[in-house]
Parts: sequence; C-alpha cells; structure tokens
Amino acid sequence: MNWRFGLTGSTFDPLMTSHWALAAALLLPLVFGALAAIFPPRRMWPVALACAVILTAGIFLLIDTRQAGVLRWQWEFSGIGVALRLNGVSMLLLLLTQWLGAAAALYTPGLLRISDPERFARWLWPLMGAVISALSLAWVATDLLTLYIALETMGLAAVAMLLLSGQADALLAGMRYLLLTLVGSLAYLLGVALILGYWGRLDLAGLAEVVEPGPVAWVAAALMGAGLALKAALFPLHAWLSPVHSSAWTPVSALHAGLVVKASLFVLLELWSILLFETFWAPRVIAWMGMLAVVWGGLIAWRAESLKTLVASSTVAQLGYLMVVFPLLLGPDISPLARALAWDGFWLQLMGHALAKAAMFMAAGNLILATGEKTLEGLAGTSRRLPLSLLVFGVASVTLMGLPPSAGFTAKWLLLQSMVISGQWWAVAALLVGTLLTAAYIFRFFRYSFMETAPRHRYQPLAPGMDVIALGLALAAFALGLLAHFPLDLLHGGSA
Amino acid sequence: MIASVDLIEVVLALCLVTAALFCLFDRHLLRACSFFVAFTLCMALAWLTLAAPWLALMEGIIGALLTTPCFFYALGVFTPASEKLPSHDHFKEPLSRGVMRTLLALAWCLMVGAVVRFIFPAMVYSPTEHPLLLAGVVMVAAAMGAFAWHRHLVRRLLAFNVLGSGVFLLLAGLAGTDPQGQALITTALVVAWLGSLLGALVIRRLYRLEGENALLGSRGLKETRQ
Amino acid sequence: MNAAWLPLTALAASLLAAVIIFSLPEEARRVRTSVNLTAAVIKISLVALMVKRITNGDEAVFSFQVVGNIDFVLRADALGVMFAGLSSVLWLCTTVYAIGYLEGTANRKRFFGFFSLCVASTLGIALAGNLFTFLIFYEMLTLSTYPLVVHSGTDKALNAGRIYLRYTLTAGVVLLFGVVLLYSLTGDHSFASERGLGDYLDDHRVLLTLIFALLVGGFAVKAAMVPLHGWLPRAMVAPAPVSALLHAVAVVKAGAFGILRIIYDLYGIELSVELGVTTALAVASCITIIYGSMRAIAQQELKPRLAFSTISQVSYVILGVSLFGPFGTIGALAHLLHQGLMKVTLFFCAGIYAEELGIHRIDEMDGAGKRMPLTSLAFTIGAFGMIGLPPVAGFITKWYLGIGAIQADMYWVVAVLVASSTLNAIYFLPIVHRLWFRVGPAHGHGHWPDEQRLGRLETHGWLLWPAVFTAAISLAAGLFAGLPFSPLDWATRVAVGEYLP
Amino acid sequence: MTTLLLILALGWPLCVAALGIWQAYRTPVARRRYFTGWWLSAAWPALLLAYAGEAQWAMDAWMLGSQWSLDALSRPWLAFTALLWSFAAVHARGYFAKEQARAQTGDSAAERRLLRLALLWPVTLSGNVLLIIAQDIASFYLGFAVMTFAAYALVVHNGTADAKLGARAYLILAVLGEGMILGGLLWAAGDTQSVMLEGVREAVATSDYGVAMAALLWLGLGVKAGVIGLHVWLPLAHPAAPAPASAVLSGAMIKAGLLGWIYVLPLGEASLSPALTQLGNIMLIAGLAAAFGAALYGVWQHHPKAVLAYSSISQMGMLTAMVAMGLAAPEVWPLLLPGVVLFAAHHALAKGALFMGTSISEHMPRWSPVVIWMLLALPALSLTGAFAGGLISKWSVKSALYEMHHETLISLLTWAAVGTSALVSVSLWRQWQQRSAGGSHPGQWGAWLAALVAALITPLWLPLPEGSAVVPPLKEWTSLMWPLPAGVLVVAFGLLVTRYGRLATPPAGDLWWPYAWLGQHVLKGVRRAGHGFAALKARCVDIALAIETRAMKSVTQLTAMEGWMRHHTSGLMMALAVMLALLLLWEGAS
Repeated sequence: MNWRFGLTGSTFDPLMTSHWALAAALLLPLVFGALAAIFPPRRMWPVALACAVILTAGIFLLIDTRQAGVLRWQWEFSGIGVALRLNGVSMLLLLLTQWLGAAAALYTPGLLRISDPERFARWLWPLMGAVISALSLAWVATDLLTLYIALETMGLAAVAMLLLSGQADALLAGMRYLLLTLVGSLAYLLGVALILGYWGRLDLAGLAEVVEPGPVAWVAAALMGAGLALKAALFPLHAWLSPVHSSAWTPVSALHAGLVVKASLFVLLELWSILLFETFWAPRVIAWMGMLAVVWGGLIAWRAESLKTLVASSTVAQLGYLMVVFPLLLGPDISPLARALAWDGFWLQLMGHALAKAAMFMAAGNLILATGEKTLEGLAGTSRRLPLSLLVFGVASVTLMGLPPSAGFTAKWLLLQSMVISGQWWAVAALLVGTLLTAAYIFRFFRYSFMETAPRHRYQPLAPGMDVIALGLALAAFALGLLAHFPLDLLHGGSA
Repeated sequence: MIASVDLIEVVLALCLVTAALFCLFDRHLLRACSFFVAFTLCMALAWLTLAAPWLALMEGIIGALLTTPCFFYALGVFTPASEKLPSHDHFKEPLSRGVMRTLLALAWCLMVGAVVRFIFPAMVYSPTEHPLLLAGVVMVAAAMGAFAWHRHLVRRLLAFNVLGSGVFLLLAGLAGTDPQGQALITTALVVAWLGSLLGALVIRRLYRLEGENALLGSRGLKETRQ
Repeated sequence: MNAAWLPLTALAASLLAAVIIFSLPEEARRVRTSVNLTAAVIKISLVALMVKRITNGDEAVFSFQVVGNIDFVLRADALGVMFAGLSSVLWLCTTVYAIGYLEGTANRKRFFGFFSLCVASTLGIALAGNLFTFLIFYEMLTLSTYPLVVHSGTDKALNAGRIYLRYTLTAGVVLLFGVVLLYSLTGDHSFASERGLGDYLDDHRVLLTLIFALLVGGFAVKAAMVPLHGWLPRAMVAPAPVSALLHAVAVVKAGAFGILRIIYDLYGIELSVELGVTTALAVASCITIIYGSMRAIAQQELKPRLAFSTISQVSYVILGVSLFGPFGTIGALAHLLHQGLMKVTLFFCAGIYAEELGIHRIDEMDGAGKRMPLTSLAFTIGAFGMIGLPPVAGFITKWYLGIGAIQADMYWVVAVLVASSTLNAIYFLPIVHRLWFRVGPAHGHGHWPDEQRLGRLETHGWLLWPAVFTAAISLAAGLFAGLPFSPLDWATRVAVGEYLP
Repeated sequence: MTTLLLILALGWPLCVAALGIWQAYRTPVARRRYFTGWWLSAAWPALLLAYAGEAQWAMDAWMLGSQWSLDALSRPWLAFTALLWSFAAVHARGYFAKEQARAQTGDSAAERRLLRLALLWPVTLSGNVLLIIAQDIASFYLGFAVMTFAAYALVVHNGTADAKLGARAYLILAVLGEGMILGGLLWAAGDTQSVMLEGVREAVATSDYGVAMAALLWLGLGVKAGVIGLHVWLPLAHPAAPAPASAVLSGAMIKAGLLGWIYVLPLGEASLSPALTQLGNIMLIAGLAAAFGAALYGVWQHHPKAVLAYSSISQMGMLTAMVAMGLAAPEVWPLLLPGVVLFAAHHALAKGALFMGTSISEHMPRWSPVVIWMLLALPALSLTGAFAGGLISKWSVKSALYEMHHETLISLLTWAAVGTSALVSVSLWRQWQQRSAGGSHPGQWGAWLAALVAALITPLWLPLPEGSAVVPPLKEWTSLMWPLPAGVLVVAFGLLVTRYGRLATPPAGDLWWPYAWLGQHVLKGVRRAGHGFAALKARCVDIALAIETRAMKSVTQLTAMEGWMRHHTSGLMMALAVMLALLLLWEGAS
C-alpha cells in the first residue's frame, strides 16, 4: 500500500526547475494572497495573471513527475527533518488544488463587486492563499510534523474564511467548527505523541519500515482516525458541516467542500495505510459509517429547505462513498485487481466530487445571489431567467448522481466492479441507493426550478464570468468521466 | 538531588492537575480564567524541570502573555461593564450527558494510560517515576471530557487549551526533549494561541450580535432544518 | 479502411447543435431554426454515408480507452445504422414540426437544446459498440428527456416528470448493476464479437440468467412493458413533438433496441434460447400487447389512447426478438422502423388537432375530416397501419411476425397477433369513423373546442407537412417493401447477418 | 399493351377518385357534378382487361413480392365484375340525379354524402379488381381489405338509422372476417414459406393443421359470401343501401368471398385428408341450410330489397354447397368449376338487375306497366333457372354433378330453386305493392335494361373455356323448369293464407338480434369487470400514496437527529476513538 503513496520506491533527486516549481507552488499562493490583501484586485485579469504563474509551476511539476515517477525532498535543520514527495496521487491532488483554487480566486472579484461591500472582504485573499498553500503542502508532506503544520494552517485559515461573512449564524457555526477542528488536530497530535514516543521518528517513509502492529500503533491510529474523521466530517461527526456553509461566501464554500475536508481524509488514509494495513475491523467500521452517511446525507439533503444546506449535505453523502471504499483499500485478503480498481475509483470519485461540488456551490451561489432567495421554494421558476446557472447546477449534479458520462459515473463503475469482485454486496447496495437518493434531492430542486407558475422576482444580473467559471468546473468533472484514462494513468505511472 | 527533583515534579504535577481541574470545572468564568493563568505558569515551570528552556520561554510568552489576554478580552474585562459577559455559566447539562462524558473521559484516561504504560514498562514498578506524564494523561482525559461536556464557548475554549497542554506534556514526557517534539509543541502552542485569539474575537462579536444564549453555541435545533 | 470520424461526426452533429442552441439567446429564432435544420440534414447525410459503407461491407469504428479495461466504442454496424437512420429522419421531421408547434411560446431555447441532446443520445445508443457505451447514452437520454417532459411547467407536467424519473432512474440503477455484474464476469464484451457468452454457460448459468433479467428489466421500463409502463401515459402531458419523439423513436425504442442488442449481439440467440429466457420474454410481450390494447380501448382522450397503443405496439418488437428464427427477427427490426413512422404520424396529427382545433377528447373529433382533410388522411393511414391493414407498413411487420411465430411453432402468438389487430381496429376505426363519417362543427353542428386558423392551409405548414411526409413514407414502406433499402430490406439484411454470420 | 391496361384497370379508378377531389376543391357546390363521364368510365379499363387475353405479371418490389395473372378463372370473373360495376355506375348517375340537384341547391348533407360516395366508389372498385387478378397473398388481402372498408361508405350512404345499423353490422362482421382471414393466411403461409396463394392451397392440403386453416379461411371469407350464421349483415345492409350500391354489393363483392374460397382452398385436389373432406361435408350442409333457411325466412320480408338479400343468401348457399363439393368430392370439381363461374356471373348480373329494378319500380318510367313488369320479371325468371342464362348456368352445374352421380345434391338444389323462385316472386309482389310513379332518369333504366340483357345472355359474352356452357337437352327442361311454377304457387298459397290469418313478419337480419343481445351483455360484463379493476387499482394507489406520505413524514422527523449529532459531535468523536481502539486491540489480541 505504501508504494501507492510513493513512500517507498525509486529515489530520484529532482531537477533544478522542479525545486523552484515546488517552491512556487507552495509559497506563491501565500505571497499573492498577501499582495491582494494590500491591493485588493477589482478586476479578473490580475488574479488571472497570478494564477497563471502558479499553474505553470504545477505544469512543470507534472512534467517532472511524469518523467521521474516519484520526486523526493529531504531537509534536516537541527534535528528537525522535513520530507516532501510528489507521486501520482499527490501530483493529481496538487493540480486539482491549484486549478480549483484558481477558479475560486477568479470567481471572487466578480462576487465582491456585485455583492454589497464587506468589512473583511480584503482578508479573503490572504486566507485563500493560505488555504491553498496549506493544501498543497498537505498533499506533498511525508512527515507528521509538516502534515500537522499543513493541517493546522489549513484548518485555521478555513475557519477564518468561513467566519468572514460575519453574520450571526456564520459565527456560531464557525465557532463550533473552530473548536472541533482544533480538538481534532489535538487528537491527531496525541497520536503523533505516542508514535514519536515509541518509535522516535516522524517521517512516514521511516515509520513505514519500523511500524509493526501493536497497542501503540492501534491506539495512535484510533486517536488520529477519530481526530481526522472529525476534521473530514465523516458520518457521525459531520453535523458541523452544513451550517458552516449555509451563510459562507461562495468561493469559500467551494474550496472548503471541494478540498479542505478531503485533505483530512487523505491524511487519514495515508496514516492508516501505514499504521494498520490489512486490519479487518477498523476499515469495516468506517465503511459501515460510510453506508449510513450515504443514506443519511441523502435524506438530509432531500428534506433540506435551503439550497446551500442541500448542497452541503450532499457532501456528507459523497464522502460516504469514499468511506465505503476503506475496506477495499486497507482490508485484508482483497485481490490485487479489486484493490487497484478501488484505488482508482477512490481518487476519481474524490476529484470528480471536488470539481462538481465546487461548481455546484458556485452555481448555487449565483442563483442565490441573483434571486436573493435561499430556499428552494424561493428559487422556483429560475429555469426561465437563469438558464445558465441552472445548467451548471445540472451538469454538476450529473456527476454527483454518478450518471454517465461523468467522473462520478466512471468512479462508481470502478468501485462497483471492485466491490462485486470482492463480494461486498452491502457496499454495492449503498452505492446504488445513494444514486437514487442523490437523484431524489437533485430533482427535487429541479422540480421547483421548472415551475412556470412561480412568481417572478427581480433578478440581479451576475458579473461576467461567474457562470462561465462554474461551467468550466462542471464540464471538467464531466470530461473527467470519459477521459479518466489520463489521470488514472498518472496515478499508476506515479506510483509504479 | 534526584529525590528533590522527583518531589518538585510531583508537586508540579499536583499543581497542574488541580489548576486544570479548577479551570475546567469552575462555573465562575473569571476565576476559571485566572486559574488558567496559574496553570500556564505551572506549565512553564514544568518545561523547565523537563529541561526544555526554549519551550518554557515559548509557554511563558505565548501562554501567559498572549493567550490569557484573549480570554479576558472574551470575557470583556477590558470593556465597560455593559458589555461584560455574565460572570457565571448557569447552563445545567442533563445528567445523562454528564455521566456519558465522564465514562468517555475515563475510557480515554485508561486508553492513553495503557499505551503510556506500554511504552514505559518501568512504570509498573514505580508509578511515580513520571508524575508529569501521569498528570498529562489525567489532564488530557479531563479536558477532553470537559470539552465534550460544556456548552459555554469560553469554557470549551479553556478546555481546549488545557487539553493542548496535556498533550504537550505527554509529548514531552514520552519523547523527551527531542527537537522534533519541541518543534511540534511550539507549532501547537502557536496554533493554540491563534485559535484562542480567533475564538475570543468571535465570542465577543457573537455576544454583541446575539446576546447571552448565543454563548451556548447554538440557537437550538433551528439550524438543523434550514 | 476505417473511417473513425464518421460515427463521431454524426454524434457531434447533434451535440454541437445542442451546444450552439444553448449558447444562443432566446430571441434568436431564425438562427436556431437554421442550426436545427442544418444539423438534422447533415446527420441524415452522414447516416446515408454509413449505409453506403456498410453495403460495401466495411463498418466505421471509433474507440478510445476510458479506464483500464473499458473502452468507449462507436460502431456503425447494420443494426445500429438502421436505428440511427430512423432517428435522424424522424428528427428532421419532428424538428420541423416542433418549430411550427412552439411558434411563439416560451423557453424554446431550452426545449430545442435538450431536444438535440435527446436525439444525440439516441444516435449514441444506436451506434454504441459495447454495453458500457450503450449505458452512457442510455442514461444521457433519461436525463435529457426530463426537461422536455416537464416543459410546460404545470403541476401535472412536473408530477409526470417525477414519475418518469422514478421509473427510469430506478431502471438505470438496476441496469448499471447488471452491466457491472456482466463486466466483472466477462470483461469488456463488444457487440461485434461473433461468439456470444456461450463459454460461460456451463458454470455460470444462474448468474447469466440473473444478469439477463437485470438488463432486460432495466430496458423494459423504457420499452414500457407491463407492468413497468406506468410512466408512459403520464408523460403525455409533454408537448406533441416530444411525445411523438418519445414514442416513435427516442425513449421507448431505446429500450426495445437495448433488448435487441442484448439478445442478438451480447448473449447471442442460441444462448438466449438455451437459457429459456426468450419464451418468458415472448409471454411478457404478449401480455403487454393485449393489455395495452385493452387499456387503449378504455381511454377517452386521444393522446392517452395513442400512448397505450404504443405500449402494445412496441412489444411487437420484443415479441419478434423472442421468436427464435429469421422471420421473427425481420419482423421485429422492421417493426422498429415502421412503428416509428406510423406512430410519429399519429402523434403529429394529434398535436395538430390539439393546436388547430383544441381537440383533446375523441368525441370532439366528429367531422374533422372535412375541416382538415390532409391531417385526417395522414391519421387514417397511420391508424390503418397500426391495425395492420395493407398496404400500410404495419401489415408487413405483422405478417413477418406471424410467419416467425409459425416457424417457431408458437401458434398462440398468431392468435395474439390477430386478437391485437382486432383490438386495434376496435379502438382506431371509431376515430376514423368520427373523422370522416360523423357530422360535426365542420358541417355547422356545434363548434370546435378552441379553433384558431394557424395557416393558409388547414393548419400551419410546418405542422402539416411533416405529418403528411411521414404518412406517405409509412404508406410507401408498406407498398414497396420489396425495394432495396426499404425498411424491410434493411431489416432482412441485418437479420441475415445475425443468423448466418 | 395488356400491362398498360392492367395499370389502367387498377390505377384509373384511383385517378377518378383523385379527379373527384380535385374538382370538389375547384368547382363551387352549386355547379358541382359528382358522376361525370370520367366517373362512369372507372370500370371500363378493367372490362377491357378481361377480354385482353391471358397474362402474367410479377413484381418483387410490390409489398411481399407480387404475382398477378389473368387466367381461365380470373378473366370471366373480372369480366362480369367489371361489367356489373360499369352498369351500376351508370345506374347510380341516374339514381342520384335528384340528390345531386338537392346538393347543388345547397343541401350540405346531400353534398357530403354524394362526395363521399363518388370518392369511395372507385376505390372499392379498384380493390375488387385487384383481388380478382391477384395471385399473391399480400395483393389479395390488400384488395380484399380495400374493397371491404371502402364499401362501408356505400352501405352507410343514406345516413338513416337503418343505414347506420346495416353499416355497423357490416363493419363488425367485416373486421371479424379480416381477422380470421389474416389468421388463416398467416398460418398457411408460415407453414409453407410462400407468399403466393397456391402456397396457401398447398399448405391447407398438406399441413397437419390444414383443416383448421381451411376453416378459418372459409369462415373469414364467408363473412363476405354470407355463409349462414355470418350472413346477418346482408339483409340489414341491402335494404338501407342505395340500389346501385346493393347491386354491386350482392352482385360483385359477395362473389369476392366465393373467389377467395376458390383461391385459397385446395378444391379438387386428389388425396385430401379425411378431416378436410369432413369440413367439406360441413360446408355442404351449411350451404344447403343457407339455401333453404334463407328462402323460408326471406319470403316473409316486407322490403323487396330485404327479400332479394335473402335470395342472395340462398343463392350463395347453393354456391357454397358446390364449393363444398370441391372438398367433399374432389373429383367432381374440374367439371364443376366452369359451371360455378357461370352460375356466379349470371347470379351477379341477374341480382344486379333485380336490385336496380327495385329503384325502377320506385320511380316507374312512363311506359305501360305491363312492359315494366314483364321486364322486371325477366331477371327473376332467369334467376330461378327456368329461362335463358339462368337455365344454362343451372344446367352447367347439374350436368357436372350428374356425371359424378350426386343425384341427392341435384334434387336438393332443385328444391332450393323452388325457394329461389318463391323469393323472387315475393320480391316482385312487394315491388308491385310498393310501386310509385314518377319518371326515372334515362341512366337509371338504361343501365337496368343493359344489366338485364347481359344477365339473360351471360353465356354468350362470358369468356369461358370452350364447351363449358351448353344448352341443356330438352328432356331435362322439365326438371329445370318445374321449380318456377312451384315457387309461384307456394307464394300464392302463402298470400292466401296470410290474407286471412295475419301473422307478424319476422325482422330482417334474423340472427343479428340475438347476436346483438349477446354482444351487449358480454360488453356489459366486460365493462363492469373493467370498472372493478379500475377501482381496485385506485385503491392500491391510494394505499401506496398514504404509505409514502407517512414515510416522508417520518423521514422529516428523522432529520431532527441531525441536531442531536451536532450537539454531541465531540462526544461522538471520543466514543469513536475508544471504539476503534477497542476493536483494534481486540482484533490484535485474537
């Protein structure tokens, strides 16, 4: 399992360019964020320029990774080791982060321009930069210290971003989120303490060699698992998620639901694959919770009255899909084929959901912004006036429903196949039921939007590009379904 | 001198635990916060005894000088009386919740304790070998339980800080003064401070916007459905 | 030599049309119309090219790898091109009709956009080269049809849409499960591969039957086989062009076509007979045929009656498939085309009556023949075709089905066919009688529910001519069935290909 | 040349119809004439074709692949059919003159009726022609269907209640018949994968289920030919239909059924299965039953056309009996066939003349009544077989039967002739009673006279093989003649009887009434059952909906749990950690 995460395997010292590219990818977001805080951009083009730089850095890294397979960085200052690596998975997630971040950043100026000016608006930029940097770091870090730093920066910045809108319920939700995420990372830290105390090292590659099953590994895994599950909003610990989004700014929600929660999940999977590989029960428990999550999230979203709650709750259900895969990835006696399929499906689902969910939040934001209505009833009859936003929502929802041709479908296909091969019928049932539930709540919204009898309220025109960006993301999620070959190729090529 | 050191450690551990418990379970917020100040000072001493001056310094600066003001700010000490938070947390948790939390806290205590014991087999023979470690375990469990128990935001924030300190103690106790450990703890301290700062700001603002009951962290089940 | 571009461009024609239409503003009526028509014409010509290539004996294939063991394949084989031809021809007619029908209504952009998507997915279904690709377009069809069903946005329409989704999406899930099972059993299995799944028969008999049940169950919902037909009559609230397309080509036929694919190109006929699934299918389809006709008789409104008649007629296709033997196959394939032509005619006419005279109930149709002779003539032709009277195309298929039934020693099927013809006569002849032999508003007795003179002719030309055209085609398809490239001839070609590979 | 004629024969009527439409759109109602010269000429190409000699055509493109031929059978058939059609057309022009006048003065109903008739008359004709020359199943069925359904307009023309009743009876039975024919044809054709009629014959002869196919086809075509039991539409439709329509209906179209039998049944083939022979006997009995029963029932009818309809039934009964011989005693068939053809032809024209005669008696031209009644009586005489064409046709049948020694059948047929003569005399008597003056249009009586003459001299013009029509030897004349006086006497006696003891006349369309009664009750039952099912379904739906709403409510309540989770998140986190740890420890320990 570890080779999949690029912890073991060929060591190849990176080219000069990739050093700089990495530095750019990790630091530039922060820098640009700070700059933007000082000179807040009013138009889209400066943002575009900044993004272009970061994206080119990403492209460089991509090229190198494709050549090298795995890139490693090791530094040691005064006994504190920092280890980074880039393999298929982290490369994909890095790219995903950068593009998604770029989309969110490009979306922001328009939003700030047409929505009434906020006091803290300018702080959005540095926080966004911090989140993106932290995410990038989280994908590439391979020692517990760096991971901790990344997680914490990400968490705090995310909370701050969510708090920015400054309304009461946002503050309440944000406060809850703040406390929980801090405690969650303390649980993680406790696990780290045990590991450090017992094995005396923090780099994952080293740990992967020395770790052998035993009480320390187990309890540490349990603590970290619980903490990260809390941060990743896995099922029974998910309840903080939807209120957080209900009054946050659109790009913030997009980033958060798309990536931030995924980061904790990624770390969780990475650590568990080291600490308790081929254990039976723990992944099973996660999977069961995942099945519940699929159903529960679906139901909540189905009964939701406000659009944002619907979208946010659907995140819970979609994370459930990922949880269901745990036994296939970590569990014992899974055939290699099944495991490979599950691996591909897991990341494809993650990417597809990230893109689609971001697009969906943007579309929902556009609808809410244009109509000034938050509830589904209020949004009735939008199909006539805001066809494009609705189309974006639809395309995104196709991915969430896992209907072809979309990343969601291909991922679901792979997962189903692997489940069928390894005979996990409950998981199959969960996935299929999930599809129906998703359709149920998605089309509940569409039903409202197609009403012709609805009263016509005044529509605020959207800034140019807001819909286009969302559409781009949605289409990306769409295209990922049929062109899934390329990312998966990178996934294999990187980890082979 | 060993014994004396032990003695000092034991005393410190006791102080820490008592301070922690007071600051966790005192319903009078201002008192709880002042206990927290004492607690941070003890922590600094503890770091010294553990021969980590750097950490002691950090604790002194960040814990005592930066974090505690946040709490007092949150309580509205520096503001005119009208904007002060109510001095007590009158919210009565249902008993069942309390019982559950206590049990969970005990479970954590046992869990962590067991592992610590597994790491230091020697502890079997002389349990007081590492009093600070034990204190850490107790603090972690208690703080966690308190965090899960309370609904008052300030108290939860306090609980979080105590929990953090407990974790640091454990870390230091288990890993010794390993530079990596120190780095971790330093980071965590900064994070804790930032968190507290943010929390304090939010609490103030919430109190202004929503008044007292907002401090209990929710407006009932209204959020669930919308 | 292989022309991979051919199926791809054919698909792209309508996809692009959809994209362009979506990007156009609502007001750009002219441009939209011209885009629609050009796309349709291009598509027809491309399909014609495919036909030419196939007659030369080479199939155009386009394929690329989606993930590890799964390919996306478009293959222009005889069977697929047959369906593609039907869809493209009827697309043209229906587009023309729809342009006339929606003159001056709202949301035309949305309508035509999804309309093109719908047809694109139909074409994809036709050209899909393996089950994975088929599934992709099948689900696309489901989704792109929903906005058309709920187009009017009334509560009735929205409820109908909900019912439609409940049925089709559930079916889609069942289908997905079946397909995944199949893939994990056999791996990627192209429709073109000569040998069916016979090799798995020995040790996976039960599993194969289960998969067959799942797949056919999934398709049967769209094919509106009893008892999975509930959505179809409700979907009648959709605008006339939609119901025309839904019933004639897109949705219903997609289901039937899927069953064709499974039996002929996936399982292989021998295996299906060996598994004994065909008999079950035959019984089911016969029940559907009779039940549909019975219910049709009970309907008092025009479109629901036509809907139930569709339910019974589509099962002819499935019946023909389940008859082991070339004649049944020919009948099934030919009926796929003939029923499309005739039913689309009938729905066009129904729409025209509703638009021009506001007629929805059957008892309002008295004497409409005098008011709109051409429409009524088209309707009459369609009705006679449904009954299976010569020289309309319906007779040909009914004939071949009967012969096939005799060949397969299923004499009771002949009884069913005759019974259904009689039932069809019972529910179509009264309408024809009302049209021509009753005196009504046209003769000064009473007045039409809601008459409006849409055009110089009996109605708007864009509405009239498609109906007349399809009626003429379905007449010619029966009268000159022996000509080369007639539906019957093409069906025979395919059937021969299936039976002696 | 012949091909051109063929195309004309089939296409010309349709062109005429099209012409009618065109002119209907062009000329205003006031000046519109429906029965133009073109219209009259609809049947002439077919007539020419009949005399154009034998020929064969095959077209693969036509439906299932077609084969048409003019042979010893189809030529005479086509001849008399076309002739009758052309006479009837001329007659129609006269018959409808008044109605046309009314239409021109703005009676929209009349205009509508006339237009309908003028369009569908040629269509019916073309169907009739097609089925005669067709040798392949598709064309035959096509012709048959076109004729059947287009003729509906002819029957329903008047639009009176009677006409509607007759038309409904006609249509219902026609649909039934079509169904049976389709079944039979499919079955037979599927058995021997042939699309030709001889394929059907072969299948019926050889297949194990041959008898079933034969029965289906017999009954299906029998609807047209008025087999007893299926004949009920005739006496209902004829009185209501206009005279020319009745003429072609019972002259030409009835014969289509007969021709169908001859085409599809393996008549006269050696070594038929005993089952088929059995069927032949059944047919024989049915035919004779029709021959006598119709006579017995018909004589009581009031309406002369009803009487004539019954006489058609009885005549067709005789023909059925003869066809039955083809199955029951195959060896006799080759001799019998020409006789059957002649008989059919003669009956067609004679019956045509009689039906036209009814319209003459209703508007008698200004001649001396004696002449008129002489002329009216002539076809009747000939029909009884006591005179001219009838005599010869009867003899040509009888002689064939004589040669094979079927004396019983002969005597039965002779007795049936008594019935016939009784019927025709009754009809003449009724005409006399219901006669009314008021001059008739020249076309009317001209066509009538022509048909009359043609009927009398049938053997001379009918293109039959040599020597199939011979004048009977004198010693047979008595046996052919005597039924006539016998019939007349019977009628006279009957009249005397009825003069005193009045007894009610049974309604026309004897068996129709019990059928209708039965049908209504069955329908009522079906409808009730349907309502029952509908109610059941509605109840199920209601229950389902109730369940759904309850489920939705509980789901909505369930979502309150979300709040609970929100408040206990941290507790849950602790619990999760503990549980995971315990699980792992337990798993590790075990």
